[in-house]
Amino acid sequence: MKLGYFPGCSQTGTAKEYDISLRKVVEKLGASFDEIKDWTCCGATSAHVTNHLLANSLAMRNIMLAEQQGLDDLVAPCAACYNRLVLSQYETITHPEIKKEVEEVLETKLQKEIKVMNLIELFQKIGTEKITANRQVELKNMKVACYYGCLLVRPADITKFDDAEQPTSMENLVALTGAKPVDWNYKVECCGAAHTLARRDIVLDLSKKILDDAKEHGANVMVVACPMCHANLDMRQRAMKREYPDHKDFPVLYLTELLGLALGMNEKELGINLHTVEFNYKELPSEKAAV
Amino acid sequence: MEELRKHAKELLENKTVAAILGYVEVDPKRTRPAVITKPEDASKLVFNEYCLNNLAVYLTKARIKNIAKQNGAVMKLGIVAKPCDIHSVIALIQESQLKREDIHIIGMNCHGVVKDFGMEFSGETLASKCVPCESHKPLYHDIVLGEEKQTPSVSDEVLAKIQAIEKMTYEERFEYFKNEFDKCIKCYACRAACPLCYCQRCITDKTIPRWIESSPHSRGNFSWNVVRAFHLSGRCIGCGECERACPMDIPLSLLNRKMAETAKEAYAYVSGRSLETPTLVGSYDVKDSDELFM
Amino acid sequence: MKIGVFICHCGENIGRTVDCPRVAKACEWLPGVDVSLDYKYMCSDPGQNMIKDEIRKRKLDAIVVGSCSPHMHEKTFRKAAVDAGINPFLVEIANLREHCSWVHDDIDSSTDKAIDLVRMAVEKVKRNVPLTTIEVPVTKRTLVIGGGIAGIQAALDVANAGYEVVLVEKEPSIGGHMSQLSETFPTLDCSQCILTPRMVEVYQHPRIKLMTYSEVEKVEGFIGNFTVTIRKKARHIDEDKCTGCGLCITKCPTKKKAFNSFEEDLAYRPAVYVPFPQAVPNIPVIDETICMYYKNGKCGMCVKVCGREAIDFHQQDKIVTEEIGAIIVATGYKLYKIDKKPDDSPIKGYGEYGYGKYKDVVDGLQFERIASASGPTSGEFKRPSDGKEPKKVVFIQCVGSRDESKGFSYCSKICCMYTAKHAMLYKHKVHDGEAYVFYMDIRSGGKMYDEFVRRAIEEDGVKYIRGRVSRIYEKDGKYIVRGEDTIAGMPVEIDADMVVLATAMIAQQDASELAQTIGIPYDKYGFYNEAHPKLRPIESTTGGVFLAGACQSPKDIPESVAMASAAAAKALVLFGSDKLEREPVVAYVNESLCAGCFYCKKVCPYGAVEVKEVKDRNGVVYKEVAYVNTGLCQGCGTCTATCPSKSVELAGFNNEEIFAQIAAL
Amino acid sequence: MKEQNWEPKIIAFVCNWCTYTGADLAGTSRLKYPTNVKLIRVMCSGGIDPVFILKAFERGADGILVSGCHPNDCHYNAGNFHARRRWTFFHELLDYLGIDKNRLQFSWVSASEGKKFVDVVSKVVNDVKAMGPFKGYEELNNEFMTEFPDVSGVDESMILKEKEGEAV
Repeated sequence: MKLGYFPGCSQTGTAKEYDISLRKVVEKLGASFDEIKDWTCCGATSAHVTNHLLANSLAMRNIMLAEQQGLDDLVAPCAACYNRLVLSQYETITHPEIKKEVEEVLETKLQKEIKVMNLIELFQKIGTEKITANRQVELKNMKVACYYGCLLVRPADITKFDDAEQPTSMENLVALTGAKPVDWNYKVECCGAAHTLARRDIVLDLSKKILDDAKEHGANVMVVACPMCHANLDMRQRAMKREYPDHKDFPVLYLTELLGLALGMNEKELGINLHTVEFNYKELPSEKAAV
Repeated sequence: MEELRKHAKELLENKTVAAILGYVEVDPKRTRPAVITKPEDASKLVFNEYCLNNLAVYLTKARIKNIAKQNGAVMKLGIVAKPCDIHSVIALIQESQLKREDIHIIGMNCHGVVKDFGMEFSGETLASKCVPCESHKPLYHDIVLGEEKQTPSVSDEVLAKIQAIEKMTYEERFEYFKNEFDKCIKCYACRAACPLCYCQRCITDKTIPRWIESSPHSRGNFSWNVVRAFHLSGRCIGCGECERACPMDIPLSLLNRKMAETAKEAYAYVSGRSLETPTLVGSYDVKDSDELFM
Repeated sequence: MKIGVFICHCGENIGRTVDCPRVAKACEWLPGVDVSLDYKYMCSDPGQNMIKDEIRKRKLDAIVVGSCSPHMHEKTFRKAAVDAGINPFLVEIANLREHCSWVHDDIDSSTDKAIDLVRMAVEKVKRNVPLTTIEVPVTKRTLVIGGGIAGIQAALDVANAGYEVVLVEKEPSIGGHMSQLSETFPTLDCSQCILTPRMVEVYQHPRIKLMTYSEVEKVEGFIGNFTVTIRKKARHIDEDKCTGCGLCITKCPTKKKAFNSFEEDLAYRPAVYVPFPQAVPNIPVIDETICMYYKNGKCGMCVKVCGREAIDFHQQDKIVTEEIGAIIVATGYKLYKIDKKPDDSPIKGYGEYGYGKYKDVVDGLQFERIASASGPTSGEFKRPSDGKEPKKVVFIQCVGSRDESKGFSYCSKICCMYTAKHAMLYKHKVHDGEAYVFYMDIRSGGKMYDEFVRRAIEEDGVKYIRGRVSRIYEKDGKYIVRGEDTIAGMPVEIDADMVVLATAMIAQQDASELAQTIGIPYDKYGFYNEAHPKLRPIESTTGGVFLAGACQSPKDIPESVAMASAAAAKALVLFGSDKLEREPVVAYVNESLCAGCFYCKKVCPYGAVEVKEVKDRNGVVYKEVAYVNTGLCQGCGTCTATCPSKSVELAGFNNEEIFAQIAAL
Repeated sequence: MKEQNWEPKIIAFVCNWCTYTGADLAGTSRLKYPTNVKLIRVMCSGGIDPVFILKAFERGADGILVSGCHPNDCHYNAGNFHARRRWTFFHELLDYLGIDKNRLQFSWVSASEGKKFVDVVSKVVNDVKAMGPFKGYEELNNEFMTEFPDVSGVDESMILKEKEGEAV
C-alpha cells in the first residue's frame, strides 16, 4: 500500500522524532510513503488569518502536487496541516468561485478529490488488524491519557472522522497495544497552542491543567497526535516546574512512538530520547504497584 | 395463406365470429383492408409483406361494432393482425374500448412489411417501423398462423435522425420542427389513421375555449402537433400509420419514437405489451424521479 | 353581464405601493365592467354595504374585489354578495395584497400588475357559472387522537355536549406527559391530583369510547364523512375480565429487563406492567419482547396467579373502523434527547454536556420523575448515580432551543417556568442545597408567571446566572460546570452534584407519518400547520380536522387545555347542522363527449368516478361513460387535466375560466 | 420591445393549498420579488394541463412556472404524483421541439416556505431575463399577425386585447 505523505514544517524541525517514529511504524506495518516533491508550508494560522486566497492556495498547491504525482490519498500527520488541507479542499469543492480563483493562482485545473488523512485515519486505512498482528510487546503497565487537542476533531462536520466532544478513535488504537486508555476530561481542551511564544503563562496554566487532570485519572503517560500539542505539553514542563515547584515530570509520547514500542522498537530508535521529559517503558511502575 | 383462409372459413361457418377484418389483394404488390362476413369470401384473404394497414383502427368504429351486434347479442369479431397491430388491440383493451373476449385475434408471424405499396420487399424497402421491432411473434392471440422468417437487419435511421436532432441547438431544433409543421394542412388524416385516437370529439375541435387554433397557420400547426404527440406519449405502440397517412409527409414517427424512448428510459414502460401492467398514463410511483422539480 | 369592480386600500397595506384609484379608473372601461370604485376598508361594514348598494342599485350580475388573499375574505365578500342577491360563485377575488402590494415596492410596476390581476379576475368572473353549495350529511361523532391533557379535555367537552367521542391513545394509559409531572406551575398543584379525576371521568363517560394501546392507521373520506381505521394493539390481557388487581405484575419474574419509558428510563418494569399506579384504564400490558413465555414458551407465572384467567397470550391486534365527522389531533410533544446524533442528522446534539455519559446529568422529565412522589425515588432528591442527596444542583436553560446551529431555532416556551419550578421544589426539600440556573432570557409571560419566577429567586434563594454553559465534566464525584456570567463579565465554574438540562420540546417521532395519514400539512420541525397563524389557529387547512395542544407548537398546560376546548367547540359547530355545506367545486362529465377510456377513474384519489352505462331507446347498453359522484369528489381537478378530450371539467375552475385568465395577460 | 429594459412576462400555475398559501406567506412576511410573475390558482397541481402551457406561450408568456405541494404533502394525496409523471413527458417533448428547458420550470413549494417561493420566482425571472424574449413563439405570433391581418380579430374576438398603455 503506497500513501502520499505531506510532512509539514514541524516534522523536519521541532518534531523530528514524530517523523522518525512515523516512518518506522508505517514501514513495519507494510505500507510505504511517497513524499510529495517540492511541498511547501500549509499556511497554518498565519495564512488564514491574513488572506483567505493565500491560505487556500498554499494548501491546495500541496494537494495539486499530490494529484500530479498520481496519488489517491495524502497523509498529514500534523493536526494543523491536516486541518488546513481539509478545510481548503472543502471550500474549493463547495464554492465554485473560490475554486476558480485558486485554479488561476495555481495555473492548473483541479480534478481529482484527494482523500486527506490525519494520523488516526492513516492507521484505520492501513488496518488495525495489522497492528495486532505485528505486536511484539504488550505495554500492559502503561495507563494512557489520549489527548486529541482541538484541530484534529474540529470543525466536526468537515473532519467528520470522530465525535468532536467525546472522541474515542485514539483510545481504540491505543488499546490494541495492550496499554490501558484512561477515561479523563481534558481530551479536547485547548493546550494554549500558538500562545506558547507570546503568552507563555497561559500555555503553562492550560497545559498544567491538562497534565494534572490526566494524573488524577490514573494515567502515567499521555499520547498526542500533533506536534504543537507535544511542544506545549512536553517541552514546556521545564518552565512549568519553575512556575509550579510541586509539578512532577509527566511523560508525553506521540501515538506513533507508542505504537513503535508495541511493535518491538526501543525508545532510542523512536527518538523518544529527544523529549524534554525522559521516558523509559521499563522504569514504569508495574501494574500492581501503581497507586 | 391457406391455413388463414381455412381457419377464417371455419370461424364464419360455425358463427364463432360475426365478421373478420383482413386483407385482400388488389395487385401482387398492394392489398387493402376488407370485412369478410360470408364464409365463401374467406378465400380472398391474403397475408404478405404488403399488408401495411393496422386493422385495429376499425375495431372502435361504430359501423364495425354494429356488425358484431346481431339480434341483441354481442358476437365476436375476428381480426387478422400483425404483432404490432396486436399491441394496438391490447392498448385499446387497457383503455376499456374493447373487451378481450369480444375479439378473436388471428395472430400472424411477421418478418416486416414494405415502406409502401409497389416496392420489392428487401432490406432497403423495409418499413421504418419494422427496423427496431422486436416482437415478430404475436404475444396475445387465439391462433398463430404463418411461418417465421428472418427480418432483414437494417440500421435504424429514425433513431439516428432523432439523435441528430437532439444534438442541434434549441433554435435549430425549433426551426426544423416549425418548418416540418408548417407543411400541415390540418386534414387530420393522422388522427383518422391512429387506432388510439378514438375520442368522440378531439380537443382540437373544442371551440369554447379554443385551446388549439384550428387554422393551418404556423402557430396552430405547432400546438396541434405538440398536443397530438403528448396525448400519444406512453400510449403509442409505433405502428407508423399516422406518418404513412400524412399527405404532406411530416415525419411524425420522429415525435412518436422519441416519446416512446422517453417512456422506456424514464419508466421502463413499453406500451401495449401486457394487459397486466397498468397503463403508464394515469398511474404513478412514489419513487419517480424528482430532478425536474426545484 | 354587468360586473362591479371594488378595489380595497386595506388601510395602507395595499394603498401604499398600489395606486388604488388608478387601478379602479383603469378597470372602469374593461368590457363588461359597469362600476369600478375603490375604498379604504372594503371588508369593513361600510365597505360591504357599499358593495351591496352598488349591486342592488346597478343590478350587477357579478363582482370582482381587489383585496387581500381569497383565503382571508373570500367568504366575507361571498356572504355580502348573497345578501345583495348574487350567486356567491360569481364573486372573484384579485389578490392585490399578499401577491402584489406587500411583495413589490415600485409603485408603477406594482400598480400595473394590480391592473393585470384585476383584469384576469374580471375575465374569469365573466365565465363563472352560478353554483349552489353541495349538501353532505354529517356523522356527528368525533375522533380525538392522543390522550394527553389536551385530548382528555377535548373529549370531555364534546361528550358533555351530547356527542359520541372515540379517544385513541398510543400508550397503554391516557394521561400523556402531564401524568409524569410532579407539580405544575404556577400554582404548584400536584399534577396527579388535578389530572386523575379527569382521566377517570373520561373512562366512565358513557359517550366516550376509549381505545388505549391503539393507533390510527388510515383516514379516508372528508369533512363530516371520515372513515377511520384504528389498529388496537394486542395487550395479551382481556380488558373485560381484568380487574386491575396487579397480582401478575408483582409475580412476574422478569424484573430488570426493560426500562419503564414512563419513568424516563430511571426505573425498570416487568414484562407485564402498568405505566403508573393511577393508569387509566388500570389494565396491564404484556411486553412480548422481554416476556419469557414468548422466548421459551415456559413461564406463565401471571396465568397461574390471575384469578380471572384474563391473560391471553394469543390475543391478536384488532382492526376497528369508525365513522367520524370531526377529527381533533392532540398528539402532544416529545423531549429532545440531546446525546450523540447520527452523522447525517441535521441536529448535532450536545456531546459537551455529557448527557448519556454521566448518569447525574438529567433532562427535565427525568427530574420530574425524581421529584414525583410516585417516582423511582418516591419524591426524595436522590441522584441517579449513587442515590446521594445532591447538595448543589445546576439547571441549564435553552438546551437545543433557540440554537440554529446545533438544535432547533424556536423557543420552547415553557422551560423558563418549569426550571424555576424545579429549582423551587428542590429548595423546598433540600433546605441547605444550592440551586443555580444558567439562562439567556427568562420568558415568563403568563398569568402569575413572573411573580412565580421572582419568588424562586427572592424567597427560595435560587441563584440565576445569565450566561451559557460551555462544558460539563466529572471530577472526583463532582460535576464541574464551566460557564460564563455575562453580567459579572467573568467565567464561572460550579462543582455541582447534579445537572438538569431544560431540553427543547420537539414534535413526536411519527408526527409526519400521522400527518400524511390524515392528510394535514406540517412544518419542517414536524409540528402541524394551522390554517392561519392569527385568525384560524385551531383548524388545520384540511376541513374537519382541528389541532389541540403541543402537537401544533410548544405550549404549556393552560394553553393546551384552552386550545382543546376551542377544538371541541369547532367540532360542535360542525355538528350544529344536520347537513354540511360543501364547496360546489366538483368535477362534472359531458357524457356525450366522453369516450369511456376511464383515465379519469384511474387518477381519481377518492374513487369518485364511476362507470355509467348509457342505454339506447330499447334499453341496450351501447356505451359506458364516466360519472362523478359529487359526494365523494373533493375537486382536485386531476381528472380534468388527464382527460385527453377535456370531457370532464371542474366547477369553478373550468376550461373557459382558466383560458380567460391566460388570455387576459 | 427594446432589449435592455425588457421585462419578461412570467405566468405561474400554482396549487391552492401549498404554493398559493406559500405565496401568501411571502406576502405576510413582506419578502420582495420581481413584479413579472402573475399567479393562476388551480385546486391541485394535478389539475394543470399542458394545453394551459401552450396557450400561455401563445399569449406572449416568456417563462412559465408550475408549482405544487411536495410529494406526500398533497391535500388530495396523489395529485402531484400524476403531475410529476405528466410533466416529465411534456418537458422532454418541448425540449426536443426546441423550447429551452428554462422556459418552463417546476417546483414544490409548501405552505410554510414563503422564502423558497420568492427564491424560485426570482430564479425563473432571472433565468428568463438572461434568455431574452421568447423568439420562437414570437415569430409564430408575428407570422400569425401578418399572414392573416384581417382574420386575427375574428378568432380571438372573445377577448379584446387592447391593454391600457401596453407598449407593442
